[in-house]
Amino acid sequence: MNRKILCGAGALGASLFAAMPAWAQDAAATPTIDKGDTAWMLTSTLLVFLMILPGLALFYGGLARSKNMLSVMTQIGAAACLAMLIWVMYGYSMAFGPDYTSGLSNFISTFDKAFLKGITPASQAATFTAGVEIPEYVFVCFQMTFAAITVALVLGSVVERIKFSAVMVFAAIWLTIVYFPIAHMVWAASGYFFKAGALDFAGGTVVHINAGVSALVACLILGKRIGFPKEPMAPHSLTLTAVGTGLLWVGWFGFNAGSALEANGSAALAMINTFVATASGALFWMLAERVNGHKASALGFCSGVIAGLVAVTPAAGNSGPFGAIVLGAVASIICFYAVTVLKPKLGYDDSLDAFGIHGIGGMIGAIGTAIVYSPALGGPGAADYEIGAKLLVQIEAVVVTIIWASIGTAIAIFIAKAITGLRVSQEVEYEGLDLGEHGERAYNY
Amino acid sequence: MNRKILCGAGALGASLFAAMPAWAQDAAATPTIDKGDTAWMLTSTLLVFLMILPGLALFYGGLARSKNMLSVMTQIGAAACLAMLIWVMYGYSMAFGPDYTSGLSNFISTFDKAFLKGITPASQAATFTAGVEIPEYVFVCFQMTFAAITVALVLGSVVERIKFSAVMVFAAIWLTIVYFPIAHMVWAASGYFFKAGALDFAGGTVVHINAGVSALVACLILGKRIGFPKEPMAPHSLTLTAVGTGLLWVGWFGFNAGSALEANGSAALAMINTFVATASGALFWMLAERVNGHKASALGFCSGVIAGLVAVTPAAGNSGPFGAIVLGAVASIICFYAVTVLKPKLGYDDSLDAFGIHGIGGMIGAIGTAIVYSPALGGPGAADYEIGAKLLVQIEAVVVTIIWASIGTAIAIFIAKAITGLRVSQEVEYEGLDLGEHGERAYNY
Amino acid sequence: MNRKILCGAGALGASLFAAMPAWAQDAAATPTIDKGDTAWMLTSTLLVFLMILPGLALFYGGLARSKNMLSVMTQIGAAACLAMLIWVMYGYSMAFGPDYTSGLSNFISTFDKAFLKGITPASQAATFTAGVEIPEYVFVCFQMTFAAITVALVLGSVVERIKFSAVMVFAAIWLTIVYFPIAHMVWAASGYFFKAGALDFAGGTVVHINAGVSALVACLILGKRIGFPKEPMAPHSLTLTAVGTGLLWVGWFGFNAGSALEANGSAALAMINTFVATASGALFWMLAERVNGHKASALGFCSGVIAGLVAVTPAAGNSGPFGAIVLGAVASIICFYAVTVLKPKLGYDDSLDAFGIHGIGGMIGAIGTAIVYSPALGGPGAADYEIGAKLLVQIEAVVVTIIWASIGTAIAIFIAKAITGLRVSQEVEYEGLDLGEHGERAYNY
Amino acid sequence: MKFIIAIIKPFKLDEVREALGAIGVAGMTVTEVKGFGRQKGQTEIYRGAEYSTNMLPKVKIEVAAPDDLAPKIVETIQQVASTEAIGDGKIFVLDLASAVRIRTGESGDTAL
Amino acid sequence: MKFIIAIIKPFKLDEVREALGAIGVAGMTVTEVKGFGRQKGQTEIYRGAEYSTNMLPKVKIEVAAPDDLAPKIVETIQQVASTEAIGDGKIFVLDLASAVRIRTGESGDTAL
Amino acid sequence: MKFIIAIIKPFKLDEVREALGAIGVAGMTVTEVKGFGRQKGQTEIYRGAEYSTNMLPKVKIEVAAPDDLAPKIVETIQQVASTEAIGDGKIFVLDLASAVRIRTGESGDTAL
Ligand SMILES: Nc1ncnc2c1ncn2[C@@H]1O[C@H](COP(=O)(O)OP(=O)(O)O)[C@@H](O)[C@H]1O
Ligand SMILES: Nc1ncnc2c1ncn2[C@@H]1O[C@H](COP(=O)(O)OP(=O)(O)O)[C@@H](O)[C@H]1O
Ligand SMILES: Nc1ncnc2c1ncn2[C@@H]1O[C@H](COP(=O)(O)OP(=O)(O)O)[C@@H](O)[C@H]1O
Repeated sequence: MNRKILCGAGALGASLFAAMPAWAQDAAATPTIDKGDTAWMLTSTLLVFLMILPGLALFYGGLARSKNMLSVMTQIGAAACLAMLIWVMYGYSMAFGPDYTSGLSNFISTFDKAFLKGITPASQAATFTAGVEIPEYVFVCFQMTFAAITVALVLGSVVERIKFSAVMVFAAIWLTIVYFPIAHMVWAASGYFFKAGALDFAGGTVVHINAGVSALVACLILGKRIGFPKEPMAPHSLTLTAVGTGLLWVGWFGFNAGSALEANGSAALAMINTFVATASGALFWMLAERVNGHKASALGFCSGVIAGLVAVTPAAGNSGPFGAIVLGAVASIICFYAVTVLKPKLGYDDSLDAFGIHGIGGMIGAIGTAIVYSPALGGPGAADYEIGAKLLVQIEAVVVTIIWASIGTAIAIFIAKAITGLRVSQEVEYEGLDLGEHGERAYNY
Repeated sequence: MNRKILCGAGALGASLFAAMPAWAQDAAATPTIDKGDTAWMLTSTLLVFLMILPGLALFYGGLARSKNMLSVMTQIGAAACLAMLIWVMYGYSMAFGPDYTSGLSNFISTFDKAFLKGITPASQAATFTAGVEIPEYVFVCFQMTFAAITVALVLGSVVERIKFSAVMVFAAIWLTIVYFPIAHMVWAASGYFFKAGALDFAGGTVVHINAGVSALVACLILGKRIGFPKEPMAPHSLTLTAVGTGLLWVGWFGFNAGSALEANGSAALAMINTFVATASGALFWMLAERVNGHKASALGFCSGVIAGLVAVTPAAGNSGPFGAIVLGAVASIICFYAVTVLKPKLGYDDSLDAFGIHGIGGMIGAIGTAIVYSPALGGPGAADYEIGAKLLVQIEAVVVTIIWASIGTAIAIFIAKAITGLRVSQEVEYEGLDLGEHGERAYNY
Repeated sequence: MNRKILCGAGALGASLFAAMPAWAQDAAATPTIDKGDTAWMLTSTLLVFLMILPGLALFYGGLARSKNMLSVMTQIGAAACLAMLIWVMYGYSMAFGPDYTSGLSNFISTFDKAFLKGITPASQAATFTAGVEIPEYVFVCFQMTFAAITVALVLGSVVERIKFSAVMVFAAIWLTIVYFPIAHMVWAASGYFFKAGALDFAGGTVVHINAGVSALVACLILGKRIGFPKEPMAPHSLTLTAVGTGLLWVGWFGFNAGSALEANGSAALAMINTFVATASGALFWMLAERVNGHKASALGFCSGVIAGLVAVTPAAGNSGPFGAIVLGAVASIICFYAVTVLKPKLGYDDSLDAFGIHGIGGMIGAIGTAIVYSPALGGPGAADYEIGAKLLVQIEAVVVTIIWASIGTAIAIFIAKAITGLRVSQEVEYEGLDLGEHGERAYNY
Repeated sequence: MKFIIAIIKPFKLDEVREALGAIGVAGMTVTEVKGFGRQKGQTEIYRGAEYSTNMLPKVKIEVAAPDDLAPKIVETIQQVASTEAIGDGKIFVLDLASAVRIRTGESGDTAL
Repeated sequence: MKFIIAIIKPFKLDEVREALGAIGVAGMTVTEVKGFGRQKGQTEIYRGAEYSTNMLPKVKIEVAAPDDLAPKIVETIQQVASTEAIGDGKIFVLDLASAVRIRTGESGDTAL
Repeated sequence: MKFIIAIIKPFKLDEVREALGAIGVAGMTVTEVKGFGRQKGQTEIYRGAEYSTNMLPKVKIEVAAPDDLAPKIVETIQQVASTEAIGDGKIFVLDLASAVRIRTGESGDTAL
């Protein structure tokens, strides 16, 4: 608990300022735990978790062809499980453990809390409010679900052809060299971006840009699915995708409102923003379809929901509701073009558009947050807030994340290739990964 | 915050009396926020939201034919999104904003809080207990989900033939002229029914009677589906309907127990009633089937669950558990006859029985609440409670709501017709609205 | 409220010691209710409930053949509803009502709280911490969901051939003579196992061993499905099974972390253990498949998740995270052999492996808890904790439960047989219970 | 005997079945198929990927019938299933060498 | 050569396939179909709407076979698939003009 | 006229359809079927229960064609659908007695 409060000054405005806990060291009184906060954070943790196994598995799985359904779900589930085990072994310590005294502290923490050393049910973790803490195990769990879903998101670009074993190797390496460092940089008080004042309420950079860019790099190295883009590869069940969309939206409130770390007005602001930015994203994607001469589609609705959610993630507690609505709309429209115009032009095969939606949407969100944060636009920034300066900080964080994630992903994928061969045989790809990799069929009606 | 406490007298009995917040003006001490209440209300908001996108979309969608599945889900999702945006623009202010000084205050509030003017993360909203408040954003979100699900419920009678664009126009108008006024009348301290002492714990009148009656009027104007009732139109996936039923039940606790606005004994009472009334409704529908010479069916189970939930909504905190059990049973049996005997006789095509279950069940619930509220029957009413007087109040609320909703719906539907044409072409109806309206298929196995 | 605090001594260690509330009689100050605890327990109740209707219904239903899908879902749903009604009628009183003065208090409570007599929104129930209570209605609801899911779990071994009416009769009797007594013995302060110091944090014995053993006995009496094991009976939708798995996992946190009865560090410990033991169970089942020359399968993943969850249930707040990881792995591997090697050898037809996973996994968990509880292994036991002594206590509880459940199930099944005939006709079994018993098809694509 | 195969629009199935029942056809077998022909299908678009497969859902009816009833069957199907819109489908008639009722082992016309 | 089409009850498929394998049938093609005939279907009721479609799930087996093996195949199917209950199904035999194995281009009996 | 039935591997469907279009086949009907033959299926295991059904997903194409076009069709399918791996499927040709277009009532070659 050797970190300084960075932003404990004013009451609410300031508590919204930073995106992760300022550990209370100097607080005069012993910090107390409010069971209301604990209750909300336990709930938020589960909400984020809900996003993974039924949520993302259905969203992604429904978009895949039925012969690969189980493969998608199992890859997501098993990668998430692996992430949890790695998290308690050394991930938590790497991201949120005690600081190095050297400059390394900008990038990772020490391994002193590896295997959760020293943590008991009585350990506490700070929130943004001086004197208010939550049980550390809750914080460990909450952050664990973030690590788990982020690695699962990456898989969206490589499913339907990557080997299960390759996923497992990739996940372990990628978490270690990409996710833990970036989480530290953005959210830990000693982290590079955190110190630079980058705004990332709930993980726009750490989760979405990170996952989206990694997904792009991974699918470029892996190569296209056989038959892409000539052969029709229609989603096998948009019904399931829509269910997944709904569950992702519900769970995302744990992500965004949970990132307040307290059950307070800031969490409520994050919640309302997560409602309206998303609603706006959904409707504007459908509108973009109409404007471009197509029918407003169900998949468009779902895609707009996700684009809105992604964009509002860094802005959740850093925007007013109407800033959030605009942000959701803009992100949705740009993602629409990224997915329907840019992708076909560039010709890469990001199977489920992990880059087109999480990557692009995350960038719009990260940069847009600097704008909607302004009090002139209804945001919670201080009166003397300068958009320009913050914009530079945000862009720097985005660019560094892109570079870091690209290099890290390339390394992780090449190691996975060396160990496992990376890609299933052509025969298995034709027949489907469900039978070829798992020996099962998803459906036996 | 210019409203008087209406019912702050006794401790618990009184706090159960009314169904919405009495804004604390005169409280001596500054009202405080308990984070436990905030945590529960954040959670409750999400539970209600869960009812919409996966919940209702699956419940209704499973009952539709597979060629219309996406259309049902998209109409529900997009109408809910539109409702959210309208809510933050002017809906919240119309329903719960500052009062008019004229008699208009019986029906709507002023637009002074339009665009959530003046609301910050520090704003507070009252609960039923003097001195206890919750963050206003939480209250805004909680009530927003009610508006969103109510308009989605109406669609149950018109799916499989109404245009997507017509749904959007209808939703915007209907919310404005039907939902916001009735929500104000029932739940705002200055509202007509509220002042008359009508009991509606969680929205039996506002949500269910309102939606059910509107659904009936809408489908009468729209006309029957081609082939109805001769052609078989079996539910395409009762599995999904059952999943939706389960999610609706789970989410309904946010609706009912959340309407206590605090994490207290009243919420707990609402919760247990929502369990047992529903269990009773489910089993009694199946029993009604058996008594009528049919097999006890899965759809009967699901229908009974919904009927029980609808009936217990106004009574949730206004009944003892055994009153709730009886209420659930009675509502379920009457809805059974409404749907299986009355509807075929009258011959209207309420595709998914929005009227037969929400409308009829809502009326039974609203009227029955006056009865089960009696302490003689284990209800929380005061010792001198008079069933007869309250019955009249409840019936008045029901009748006014029926009339208001009917007229408002007719207006909204006719405007939607003028603008969009209302109904898809015969060709699209044959082929399915998924392809015709959205250019997609739900399933590509 | 006539029970003594059994274990209020130390702060945390002791509060983790027992698995159910020590009713505060002697506490000097009046016990207070923290709304944060209430919020968490309301949420936990819903999480457990989520496990039943969408959760278990999907998990089991997906494993069944499509012709029996609705039958599985309806049997689960209706049995759970019946359990709720019986619970408020006399089940709660039998398990947690006021004590008998005779030795009978070891096995059941009096019927003095039948029909929830005397319980109001103001009634309180104790937690593990002296002076901290929750609304009694919350406790009634929370425990109600345990009863409901346990009887539903039993059905896993008998679906696809048992009559719906037989399920209802069986459920009523089984709850009365098996579940309520065992719940009392393990969790009530006057209960036999509780007094002996048996560790069962969240119901490993009461729920899983109990359900698993009963399932085995029930399917032995009922007999095999026609065609078993020769005819292929592949799961009709592993997709749905995976969704059910995810929902079960999410809901299980209500089960395990909710069993702390407070939103505190103990709940957080239970939560992290429930994450990692399960992740470990999932991956180790897939590993066991590979080691045995098969492909790592999606159903293996799901089975491992459940095995891990079952095993960690008694240990949730009684273990450190790494003890939980080992426990999950061991249980998963042993269940793998039970299901894939032992069952075919013995030749019984436990349709969905309720015994192989819940029974066996529950036993490993119950016995393993005595081991991982040791502080030497990172568990929360006191410094002078003796594994050997506790092992004996745990084994005694397991053995007694096995015997009690077996006899009780046999009685319940034979009564159900006498009244209803127990098994559907051969014709209905061929054609499917959906059509034969409920007059519906699950799917009409 | 003849073996008649008709490809029709799905929503015409009930009408055709009733009409055939009315002229004395006691049984038939129905399969869901996809048809490819002059009728153009809807274009489906998923996130910008356009598929216009021209594969439309159709229903295939198979009826085995005595020689004398066959022309009447063909005529009935043609009339009832026609909407006069493109894509109404086809009727194919093949010679049927023999027919057996599994339950009884009967063969020939009486098996139908 | 003959082209044999059998409509049977779904749960008989495995038995029939094994029996045909035993008499030397190396391949067949199976389709899920709905059958309409004398056998009455279950009545389905959804919220009071009764559907008694009489359309029952059946399985269609198609086997191409040399002329000499055909009678044996018909006999085998008839015996194995019979439950002596209504709805057991039918066997139809058509003349097969020619057969080709795609992999090799072989034709005639050797293609089967 | 001929009635041509081809059983092919599912992923070959698009290619075959295009090739047939190129030689002037205007329509066809496609059914999802399960094939049983020399090709061995994947073994599926569910919690220890092994099913190696040898039933593989295939696609059945049915094309009615004038006599003169039939050989060309058979040849085209054989060439395009062949992967030279076991399980590529079969082509069966039956005589077609008559054909009717439902929309117009036309019959014979012009109906196709
Ligand atoms: N030569 C053919 N062989 C087999 N089936 C055919 C053939 N031509 C058409 N069909 C079937 O008949 C259906 C209708 O044919 P189409 O050409 O679209 O319209 P129409 O029959 O009105 O001319 C097709 O969808 C297909 O299933
Ligand atoms: N004339 C027919 N043409 C084609 N299929 C038929 C015909 N008659 C019956 N079938 C098929 O055979 C099945 C069984 O026929 P059904 O009359 O019910 O019993 P049975 O064969 O025992 O007399 C039907 O479900 C249908 O699929
Ligand atoms: N005698 C037959 N009658 C009908 N269909 C057959 C027959 N033999 C094979 N088939 C079909 O052809 C498919 C391929 O046959 P198979 O023996 O596996 O390979 P190949 O055609 O390369 O020899 C089978 O899956 C089946 O659908």
